[in-house]
Amino acid sequence: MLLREVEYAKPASVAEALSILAADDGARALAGGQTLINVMKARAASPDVLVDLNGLDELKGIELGGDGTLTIGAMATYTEIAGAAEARARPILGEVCLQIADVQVRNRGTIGGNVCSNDPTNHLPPLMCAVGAQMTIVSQSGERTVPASEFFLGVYLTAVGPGELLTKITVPAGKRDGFAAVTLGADGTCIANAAAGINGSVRIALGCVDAVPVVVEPASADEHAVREAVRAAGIEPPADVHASSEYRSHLAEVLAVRAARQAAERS
Amino acid sequence: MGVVASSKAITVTVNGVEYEREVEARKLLIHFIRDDLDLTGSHIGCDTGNCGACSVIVDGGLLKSCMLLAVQADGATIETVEGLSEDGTLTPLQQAFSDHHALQCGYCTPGMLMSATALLRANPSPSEAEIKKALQGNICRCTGYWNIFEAVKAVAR
Amino acid sequence: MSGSTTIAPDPVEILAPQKQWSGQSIPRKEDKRLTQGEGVFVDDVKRHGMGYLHFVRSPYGHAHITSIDVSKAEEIKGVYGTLTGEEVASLTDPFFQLATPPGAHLKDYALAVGKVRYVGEPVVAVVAETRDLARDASELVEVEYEPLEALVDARRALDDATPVLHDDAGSNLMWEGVYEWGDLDAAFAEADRIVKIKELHFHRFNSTPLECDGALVEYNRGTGQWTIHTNNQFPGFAAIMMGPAMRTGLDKLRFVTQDIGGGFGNKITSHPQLVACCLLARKLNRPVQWTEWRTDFHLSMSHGNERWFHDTEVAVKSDGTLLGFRTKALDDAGAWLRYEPLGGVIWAQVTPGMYKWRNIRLEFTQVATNKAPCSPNRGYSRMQHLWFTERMIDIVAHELELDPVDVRKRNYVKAEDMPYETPNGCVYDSGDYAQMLDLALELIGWEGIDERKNEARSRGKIVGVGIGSTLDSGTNNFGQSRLINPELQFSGNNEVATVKLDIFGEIVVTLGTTPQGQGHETTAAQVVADILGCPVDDVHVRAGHDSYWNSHAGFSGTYASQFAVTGLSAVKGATDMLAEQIKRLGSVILGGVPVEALELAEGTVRIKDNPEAALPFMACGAIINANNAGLPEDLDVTLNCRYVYRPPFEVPDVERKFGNLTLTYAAQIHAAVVEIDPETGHYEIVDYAAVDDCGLRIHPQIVEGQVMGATAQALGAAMHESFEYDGDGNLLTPNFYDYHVPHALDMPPLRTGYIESASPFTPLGTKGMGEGGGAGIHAVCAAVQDAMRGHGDAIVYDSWNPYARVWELLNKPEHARALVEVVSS
Amino acid sequence: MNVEGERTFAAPRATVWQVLNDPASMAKTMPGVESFDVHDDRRWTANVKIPLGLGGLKMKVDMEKTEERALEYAAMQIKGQGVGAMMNMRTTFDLGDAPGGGTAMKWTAEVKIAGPVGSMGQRVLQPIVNQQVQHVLGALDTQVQEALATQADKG
Repeated sequence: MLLREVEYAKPASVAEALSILAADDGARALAGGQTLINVMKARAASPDVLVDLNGLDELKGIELGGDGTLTIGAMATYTEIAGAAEARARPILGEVCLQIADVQVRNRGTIGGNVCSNDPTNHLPPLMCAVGAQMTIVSQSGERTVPASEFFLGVYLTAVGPGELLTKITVPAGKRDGFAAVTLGADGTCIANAAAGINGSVRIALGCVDAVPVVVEPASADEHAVREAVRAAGIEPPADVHASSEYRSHLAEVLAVRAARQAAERS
Repeated sequence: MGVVASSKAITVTVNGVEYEREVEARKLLIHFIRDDLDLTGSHIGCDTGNCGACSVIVDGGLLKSCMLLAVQADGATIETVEGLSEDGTLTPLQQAFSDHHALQCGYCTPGMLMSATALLRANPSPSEAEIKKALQGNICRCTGYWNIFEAVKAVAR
Repeated sequence: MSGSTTIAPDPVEILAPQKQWSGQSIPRKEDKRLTQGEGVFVDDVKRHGMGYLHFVRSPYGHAHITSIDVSKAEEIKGVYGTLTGEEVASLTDPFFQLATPPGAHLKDYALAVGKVRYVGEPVVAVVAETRDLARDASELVEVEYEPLEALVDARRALDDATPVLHDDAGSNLMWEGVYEWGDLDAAFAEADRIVKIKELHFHRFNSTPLECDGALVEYNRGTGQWTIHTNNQFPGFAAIMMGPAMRTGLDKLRFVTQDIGGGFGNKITSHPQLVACCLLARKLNRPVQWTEWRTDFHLSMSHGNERWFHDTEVAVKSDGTLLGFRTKALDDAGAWLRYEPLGGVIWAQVTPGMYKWRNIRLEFTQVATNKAPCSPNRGYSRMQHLWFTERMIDIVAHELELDPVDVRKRNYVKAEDMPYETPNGCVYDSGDYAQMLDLALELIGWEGIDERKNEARSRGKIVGVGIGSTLDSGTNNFGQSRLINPELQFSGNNEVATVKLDIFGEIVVTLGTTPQGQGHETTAAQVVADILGCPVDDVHVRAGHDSYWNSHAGFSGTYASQFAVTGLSAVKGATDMLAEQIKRLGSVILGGVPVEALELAEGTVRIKDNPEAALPFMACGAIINANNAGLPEDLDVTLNCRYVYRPPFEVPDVERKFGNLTLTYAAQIHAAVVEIDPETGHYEIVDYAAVDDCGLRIHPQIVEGQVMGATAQALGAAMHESFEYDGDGNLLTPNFYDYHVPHALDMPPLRTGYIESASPFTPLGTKGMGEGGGAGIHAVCAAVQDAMRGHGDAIVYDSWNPYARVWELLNKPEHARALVEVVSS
Repeated sequence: MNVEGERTFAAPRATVWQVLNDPASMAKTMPGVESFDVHDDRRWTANVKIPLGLGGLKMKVDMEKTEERALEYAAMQIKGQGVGAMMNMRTTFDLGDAPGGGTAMKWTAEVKIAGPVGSMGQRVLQPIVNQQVQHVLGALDTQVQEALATQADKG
């Protein structure tokens, strides 16, 4: 509770948001706030200015393109994604969003906030990698697109630099996805998780085992190939009160297999 | 509009009453509701957004008011536990909580009631699984939840 | 019982009330306000001009404080003032210690003085105009530390190389005592098998009430009196700790409480923080408000006792008859003795568990470590010991390939043995454990468990089933404190209630208790209404506690499973007095009818044979309070009655460590079915049954609610909750991020059952209850161990079994196997 | 928390050693360094704002070289104090000739963190520490290259 002093701005447009962000390198975008505000309660990190993105319609909305490409506004909440007819084009998205935390958090938390905070236990960073999402980042100097596999740089650190904003996430068509996790109690914090996409090539992303999702691309989705690929990745997961490094590595392998199996079972 | 400031005058409507206050940008909505508006029915049980004792309904959506700044609620319509019953008569849900002994110390109850209220509005006849899912964000340390599930079932159509 | 030197109390005659209200689950009086957000919890109390207190806390597990500079903080506009350890040490004396030396030598103050001994220990208090400002200013307090090596593993506490926390004590040993009853040598000589268990560990957790601690303290300069609005759940204890330390009389400390957001024992030892608030309220001459946040609570408040059991040996006959056991208990008290070393004897209330073995030796050693201080936590000290007892039973069954049900039934104290005197002189009042077990097994579907295991196997899962039997000893005989320190002048117990009939006929009840959701206002009204023969709605029970009312005594409070005995017996006593006075007044007003000819019914006192001749309570109240001219001089009636209930206790025999330590011994037997995913160690409780016996139940729904709540806490503790520290003394689970308490989706299907064996020793046949949930930990441990049969045969050696440990038990059983050995003799 | 690793610099040992011994260059390796102040050749202080993505963590960092064997080994004690946060770090550098030419450096760091940052939990703490240590080593590389360049200019 009891945050440090902070300034607040509620821009009326993305352009305005960008200008405020550019003006002060201590400025941070405030999305759903379901992570950021808690970090500020702990006073572990303290932005100088909060730029509130809530209410910017440009960042909302979920659109399904003719080629099956999904475009999801960075400020789309988990509840909106789970409920949107368009999002069912890539069923895993809604399914995983419904496993995140609880109703209150899902009503406020956003896909953009989830990937930009990149807490190592978050669900969506590995999922975005597995489904081959593209992240659109804008700044006053223009727009760029970064593949999810290059988006995550560290805990609370992503390709979104000072003065930049993540505006939307584009997910290509596909249905054969899977997600598996061992959580602290039902729907709790992930101890380890894995997301798999086998649309064309096989891509599996491991969560909770490093500061960023670890992506492996086994030759096939069969158990042997997946286990081989995970071992080859040579992960050295952090140990914490819930899991030793060894146990986490083991979970990563088991969950990768389960996520791949779930993906393979979908048509 | 996008003016950068460390405090702001906001207007909120809580349980049908309109309030206008100057608030520091850093003030959490729960502190605003409890300390500034003296509506102490909503509680604080953690400092990490886990417990749900501060759950309120903002513009129709259930939220934890400890993960929202008061300034973000400018212009919003907020419902808290104090607004559930009129002239002291318990709502069917409040009555069911009492009938089924769904509260002991009563500290989590206001948040729990707001979550159950939001659920029943969206889904008047939830299954037990749906009830559990809807109450996942509210911690109770007294009851073990079983009687809370019973209370919600009792008012579910 | 012949030939025994029992000091059992004489059975009292149970005056069964008309059962009009008692025994019914009537609507709780508390619920109307609590469901409308109209309760008054401590953080809801506000005063004009109050300042908010924020504690600067130690970032180190163990360090010297080399300097403290509060000047930068005090310079800020809106900061009212600060308090440092040095000031505290000059203004107060150290808190009184219950221990004999070396623990007795501890110098424990409201704030750290010279040294910090755990992460989160309060070092400086800052008071400011707003909560936020107080925290801002506390960040400007400059404290220089010289870090010292931290002691986090109690097993190293007494090594020569280990740093000593308290130079005053000269050692990390806080208290030790040897408890031995019966003839150990004979028992082990008679044994066919001796089961040896190298090490068992009961982990550190607490009940994390959803509301943390807090206070609003006002100081009255004119009277020199403090009014302490707080959620402390044992004001009687807080007062005797605070008064001498603050060099003031207890009547200068007024404790006021209305609603408390859960306590579970964790809100007994907030007296250091309360002293800091009191000193600042006087220093700054303004009300001081303190609210503890979740992370503060986890870091610093009331952890449950962590306990190791080493070199355990169990003497068993080949048929599973248990003869006795010996063990060495090592208790980790944390950095200070705030209620300890009472945990060193409280366990002895249930020395043999529910079993008939008579030969027991337990060497108890309590040490200090650089962790948060331990204090009572639901099931206080008995939970640790009963877990150990149940572990012995299931490990013996596991190793000797006996049926855990059979071993229990063979060794349980039997119904016909009641009242049963344990080897250490406790008198189990009543009960039928075998019948409870049968009920639990039926509820859990024990019969079909094999099919269930096979079905699970076909899905790649492993199912295990386990039993946890536990005692919920209630109503302490504080005389047991003398087994810790013979010099202590505490014994017995008491509780107070007042009942009056007011001028307009209102029946007003005040209690000495500090309920935290146990529904005292409701159950007290039930007892009163039954005796006075009036509707329960006509009985007004004042909410909360105020030590300025005359309705509190030295042991007043709500703790240690006793309200149904101490609280309600006080209510009954006061109401019986009032009933008798109403009749005496009635006999005068109704023309000299003998009292025996009168009865109380329908809110009147009336002539039994002529109910028309009735005097309404309203008239009684009016006559005594406002219209009393002409009443006989010798009519000694006030209609305002105070009664102190004093349970029948003797001072225990300190030499033999022998005596009845609590008045009642409620029981719970639980059964759990777990389903394990062997690939990950992830498991779920898929079925659960809890059977309770707490004697006659005044309000069955409230009793069941206590069983359910304690069960949920046990399941959380067994699977997820633990206060884990790293090597430097940092708490790794300082809030609900990593300290996972059960949520709605975690709850298994639950079936509850009960039997009612009235206590022969209590006025209402009731037994204290509410702390029996530990059975859940025992049952889950037993179920996990059962699942290991044929899968490495690991024994469960820790009370905390998160997925990671279960995976290890399955995949690396060697460690667990190495802990146990069976010797034939 | 202990982290360690090995790194090779495309530079002679003397250059790497020179950087390790130059408080100014070492101060520049701190993440988010805003200003620094050299007391003597063994001790310096830097004011840093460690970038944590969600907002920086301001710290005053005192560094002291506690041990050295020319061209071979150096040990440093680093103490960071921020508002409500605390970091203690003992780090060692072992220099040797890399097989393929250049300098091989074995490094270890024993990091202790206390304060509110800790309450965020290990799941974020350990990766953050790794991140920052990697940053320091990267910056060290830059410093080494700069030193090489300046030497080149002189030569």
